[in-house]
Amino acid sequence: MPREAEPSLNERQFVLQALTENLRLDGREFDKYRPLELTFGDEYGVADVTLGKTRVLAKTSAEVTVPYVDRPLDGIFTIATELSPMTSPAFELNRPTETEVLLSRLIEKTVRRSGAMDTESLCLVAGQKCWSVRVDVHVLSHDGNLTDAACFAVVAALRHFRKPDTSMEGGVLTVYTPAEREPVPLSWLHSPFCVTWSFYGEEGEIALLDASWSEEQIRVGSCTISLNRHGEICQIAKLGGTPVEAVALLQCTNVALTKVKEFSTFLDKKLAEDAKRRDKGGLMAELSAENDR
Amino acid sequence: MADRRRINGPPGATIPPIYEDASDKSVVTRQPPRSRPANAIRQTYLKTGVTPSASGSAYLEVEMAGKPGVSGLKLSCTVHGPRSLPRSSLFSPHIILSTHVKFAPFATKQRRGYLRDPTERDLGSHLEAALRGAIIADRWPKSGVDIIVSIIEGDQDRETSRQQGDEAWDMMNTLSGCITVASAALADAGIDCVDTVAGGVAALVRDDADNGKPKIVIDPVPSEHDKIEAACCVAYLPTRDEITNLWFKGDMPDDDMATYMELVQQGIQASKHANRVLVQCIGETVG
Amino acid sequence: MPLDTSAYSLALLRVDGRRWNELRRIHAQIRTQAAADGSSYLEMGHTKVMCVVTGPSEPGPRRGTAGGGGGGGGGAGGAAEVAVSVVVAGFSSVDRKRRGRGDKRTLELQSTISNALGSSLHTHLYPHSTISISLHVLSQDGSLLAALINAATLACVDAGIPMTDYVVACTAGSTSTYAANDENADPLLDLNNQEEQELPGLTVATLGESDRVAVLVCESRVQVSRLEGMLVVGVDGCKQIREILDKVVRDKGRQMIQEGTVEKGMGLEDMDLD
Amino acid sequence: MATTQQVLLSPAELAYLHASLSLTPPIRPDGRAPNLFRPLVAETGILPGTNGSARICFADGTEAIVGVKAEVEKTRGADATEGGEDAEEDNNREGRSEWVELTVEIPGLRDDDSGTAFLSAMLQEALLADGGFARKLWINRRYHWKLYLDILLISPPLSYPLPLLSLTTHLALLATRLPRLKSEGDEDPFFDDDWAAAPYLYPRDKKSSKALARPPVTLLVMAVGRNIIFDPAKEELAVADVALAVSVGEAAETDDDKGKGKGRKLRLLSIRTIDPPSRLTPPGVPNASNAAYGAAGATQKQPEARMAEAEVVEGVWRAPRGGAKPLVMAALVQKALERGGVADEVLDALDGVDLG
Amino acid sequence: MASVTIPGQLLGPTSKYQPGPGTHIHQTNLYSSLLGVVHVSQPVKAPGPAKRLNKITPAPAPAELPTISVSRSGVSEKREVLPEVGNVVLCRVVRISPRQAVVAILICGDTVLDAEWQGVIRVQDVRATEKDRVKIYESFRPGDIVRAEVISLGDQANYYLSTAKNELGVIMATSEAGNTMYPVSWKEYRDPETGVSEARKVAKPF
Repeated sequence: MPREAEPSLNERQFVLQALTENLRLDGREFDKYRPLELTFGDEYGVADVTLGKTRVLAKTSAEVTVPYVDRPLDGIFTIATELSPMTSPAFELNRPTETEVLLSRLIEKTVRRSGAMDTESLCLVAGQKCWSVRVDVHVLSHDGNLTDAACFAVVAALRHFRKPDTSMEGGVLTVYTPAEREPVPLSWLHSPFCVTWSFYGEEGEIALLDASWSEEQIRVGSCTISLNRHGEICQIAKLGGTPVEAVALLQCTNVALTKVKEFSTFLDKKLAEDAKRRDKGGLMAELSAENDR
Repeated sequence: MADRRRINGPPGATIPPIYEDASDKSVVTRQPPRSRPANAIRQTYLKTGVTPSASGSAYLEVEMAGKPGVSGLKLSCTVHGPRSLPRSSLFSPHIILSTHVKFAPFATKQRRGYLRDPTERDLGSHLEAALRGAIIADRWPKSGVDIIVSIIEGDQDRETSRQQGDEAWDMMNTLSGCITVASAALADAGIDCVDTVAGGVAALVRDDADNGKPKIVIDPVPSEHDKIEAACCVAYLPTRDEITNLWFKGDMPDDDMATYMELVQQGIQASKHANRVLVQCIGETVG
Repeated sequence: MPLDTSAYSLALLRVDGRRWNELRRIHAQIRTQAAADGSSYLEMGHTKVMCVVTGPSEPGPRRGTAGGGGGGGGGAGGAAEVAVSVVVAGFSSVDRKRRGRGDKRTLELQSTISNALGSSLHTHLYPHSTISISLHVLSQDGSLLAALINAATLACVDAGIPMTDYVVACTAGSTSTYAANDENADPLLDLNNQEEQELPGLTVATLGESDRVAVLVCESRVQVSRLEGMLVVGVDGCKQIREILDKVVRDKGRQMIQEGTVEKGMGLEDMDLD
Repeated sequence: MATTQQVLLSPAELAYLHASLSLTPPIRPDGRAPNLFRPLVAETGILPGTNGSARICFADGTEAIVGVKAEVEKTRGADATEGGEDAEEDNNREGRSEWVELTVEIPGLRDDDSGTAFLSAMLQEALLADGGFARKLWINRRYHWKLYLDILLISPPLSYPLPLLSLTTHLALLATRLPRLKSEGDEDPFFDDDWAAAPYLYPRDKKSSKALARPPVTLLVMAVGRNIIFDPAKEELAVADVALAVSVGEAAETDDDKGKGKGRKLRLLSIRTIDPPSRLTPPGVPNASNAAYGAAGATQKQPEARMAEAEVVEGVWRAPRGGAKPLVMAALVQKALERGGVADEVLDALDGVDLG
Repeated sequence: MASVTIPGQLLGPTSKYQPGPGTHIHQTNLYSSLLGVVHVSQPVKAPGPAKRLNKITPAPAPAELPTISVSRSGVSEKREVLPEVGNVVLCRVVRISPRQAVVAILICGDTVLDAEWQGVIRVQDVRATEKDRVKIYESFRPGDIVRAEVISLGDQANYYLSTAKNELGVIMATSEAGNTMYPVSWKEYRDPETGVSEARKVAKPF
């Protein structure tokens, strides 16, 4: 298995020295994100997120299946992450690396376990039919901070997604095509986002937001905090690494909250723009049709 | 472990309905009792060199019980190697043998998955033990050989119901077939062996027709008998008179060593029968 | 079965009769197994785990298969690799549920323990080697990660691997559920399974007696304002647990000296063994 | 594969071991008699959350824990009316092998390792051999107990763990209790909450609280030369000519058996050949063909001498080839089944364990 | 005498024959270990070119016995041969480093191998004299075809080869310009078109 090249001692020293002098390689401030961009696909439920050179694509799909026996009233909601060799030669297909497992667990805990989506609303016929919503996360380019980018992409894709409308009449379930009825959005409860801190120094006293790949490779620890804009923690994961003062972690959480609020506004804005773009086309078409008559 | 590489069918499979023949109640879906003598094996067909791309290969068919001319068990075996070991493995003064036994998904009444299940792994271990004794491993240092047996059709009659016949007893017949076919393929591949190993099965059965008196038969077919008390599968080297693998299962009191000995002896007999087929087959390969 | 939390506000007692800042009974043993380099057995209430440490030893030929990952760069770098494997026994929970070794939750546990201990163990002393920690969960009743970390620490002490300090962990929670949105909720220490299911909680691991947090895992939804309270209680709990673990180690050491298994060294006079 | 890791012994060590084990009587590296088991420490009932559990620690430090858990399960295809009258009921108590699920967990090995599959298949086979075990799990015509046996090897696999796992499983099953059934007939079952009233899976004598029947034990037996050695350690297995795993159960004593000498009446339940690691050991080089010992002339002329066939030279290790004579195998089995022999001793020793 | 044998077939007592390839000894008899045709070669013929094919026991019996062997030749050409110590092999250079050249062994003796086996020629095994002045890049280049002798089974992955004999070394080489070159001296190959010479450990042509 090819391994990711490790940074040399010189590189390591250089980055660390710069950090102690309050400088980052790309000149950002410690608590600044790289430019975040979000584009939606032509289809519903496709979100393409770039964060600096990191790029993640999330695609949502839905199908009708049988619910799990032990949860007859819930729909099925799965998030699949794929780190292909395209991202880095260290990743292999069909053999999840530790990075991939941790990433998928984090997204899972942030979005699914925090109850961001109302899975009961996916149920069609109790115990027999339900929607299975699946988000596939593809990492297209890896330049650090996959977690935040991937999580943002998943939330954006899910909120953008529209599932076909259905109706139940006398025990007959009908699924309408988009031509018949306008698809409906998922029942969404809150939007959680991840904010990842990277720690440096002997005691982890230097904390950075949105570390790039070269910064990530030399960090001594990290902490991912997931929050929504209402100030609710969905998940915190500091999985080992150099111990950090408890007080510092509390500060990180507070800063994270302001970042999450920014993300939330940004996503709302983008969703609104996209809705407008689509709606304009739709309305115009309808109007022109009426004019013809 | 879940099969992640394929799109599998839905987990809750449906069972096809089995219709009872209303006209004839007396015919229970039961096979006729064993018609061949207790010391005869079923007709066997063996051929080597069936897979051109492999170093060695063989194909085995065993006639279905009670239906002459219809084949039941169908096995195909390919041998790849000797070839160099992967870089990560350690130095070995011997050939590294790896055996894989895999049922085709359609081989048995119950559909099998594509991933090897514990039964298949277990059979693989038995086969490895049987062959390890037969090959001269130090002739091929630093190399590996893969022996892959595919069970194309299991030894089960479609017409017997599922309740009848415990799969556990079927496995012994399958294993003995695997040993014979792998032995032929090894000879075809030109890997040094001390002898031609072949598998044989003998069982202690109890039939109502014989007033429940136990008797020993070779190459037993579980559905032909009312109850199998014990069975054993041996892998036997005829010229050396040695056993490389012995698998016994059943229930036998300790003061009945004579029956046990007889059972193993009959297993060896069955193996000798299979060996005759094997010798003839590989002899033809050269001629 | 929903947890009846209403009783708490009346008597200030939890379902199992503990007060808010009370730990469950902790029973620990080290050197439980003769064949291993280091071993331990730990009970936190009804959560029971066993740990066996092998190494530092030459890395095996099949590295990286059992997961675990390297704390500090892996065996290839200048430091030992800490390979952790967690086996959750099928009979450990109330309903039997089998987890394969590829289970993501188990992999996450393994990676967390490996990284947490990797930061405290002096792995740089053993380059090109592997310290393998094998953990068995025999019974689960909440605070699993905390129990695993504590057991692994004890076994590493037994194995004689130099470390900065104990890595000790415990859980903390909050009395009312998330939905109750009760701003005055009290923090709780050391959650059992029932509390873990119903109430927000987190797992904290600290380095010895300091306030420095090595592991902080929160998997439930909770208001930011409640985090501080929970964290403080958790860190305090870790200090209590450190005392308990320390006593276990010292008792065992004293016993071994008395039995003559090890000689009482010169430096030991300085330690307050008596 | 079947026998843990590779053996790290030199050809000279192997030759020495083989020679000392072939003596009469054999000299074992740990000084045991040929039919002596390793000393062990055992306890049961260590896990209150299970229906039965046991832990065994061998003197060499290997340790295993077994937990047994039972769950009520609906019998498949049970609604079809079969059987008929209640009078016949007892005869219709058919057990099914799928009611027992057995998993073996060995540190350092993958779940789907074939060695692990082989071990668990072997233990399960012995347990189910007589069909009587599955019958114990019958509740009524619609329900049965599903028994899960989780076998954990705690320590690294220092020796072939089969005897350890088998003995631990034996003890755990002896200690297993199922809640007392309060419902009657084929209604949905409900059980007595009183654990003290729960009957044992293997019923016991009221007075002596000794088990009346017992689960099987699997013994590891190997042959070196003409000697038969029980419970071999890893080093001994490395020079084995043949190794067998023999599962032995205890038969109910009938009156006419009483006179037949002392010891228990045993039953043979299963035999499997264990692929001995000796076949993978490096061969030694005789002095005659070793360039370092003055055999220069011969070796230089034929450098490929390594590949050549050589006759067996006394004292030079060569990995065994071929199998074992049927008579040798029979002798191994007979020895294991001997009345008052090793199996008996093991069962007696396990009898002494307090089943609390 | 060309009779077909199968593994385990008795060939004769060890007092009458010496074991060759494809046979093994069990107790005091020789048995076949392969499916193939029996050859008996008389000791007179044993030395000479046939030597490489036959494996003769290290300590020959006082009276030279005929060697009996079983081979598949005439049956099919599939029989694989492993490189053995002392074999002369042909191999292609895969990559070079200052310490060694990694090669893929293609032909062993007269047999084309089915599988590719990896070998290395270490810098000290390139030539017999002035070993300390050998430079790998002046001896081999990737793509060269080399005749070499197997000196050891080596470690887990590689056979160790040597070219420390006159008749061993590069037998086919391609220039940097891409043309097949011809040897001009014991250490040089020349490109017929550009006329540039390149350094190699050249095998002495027969």
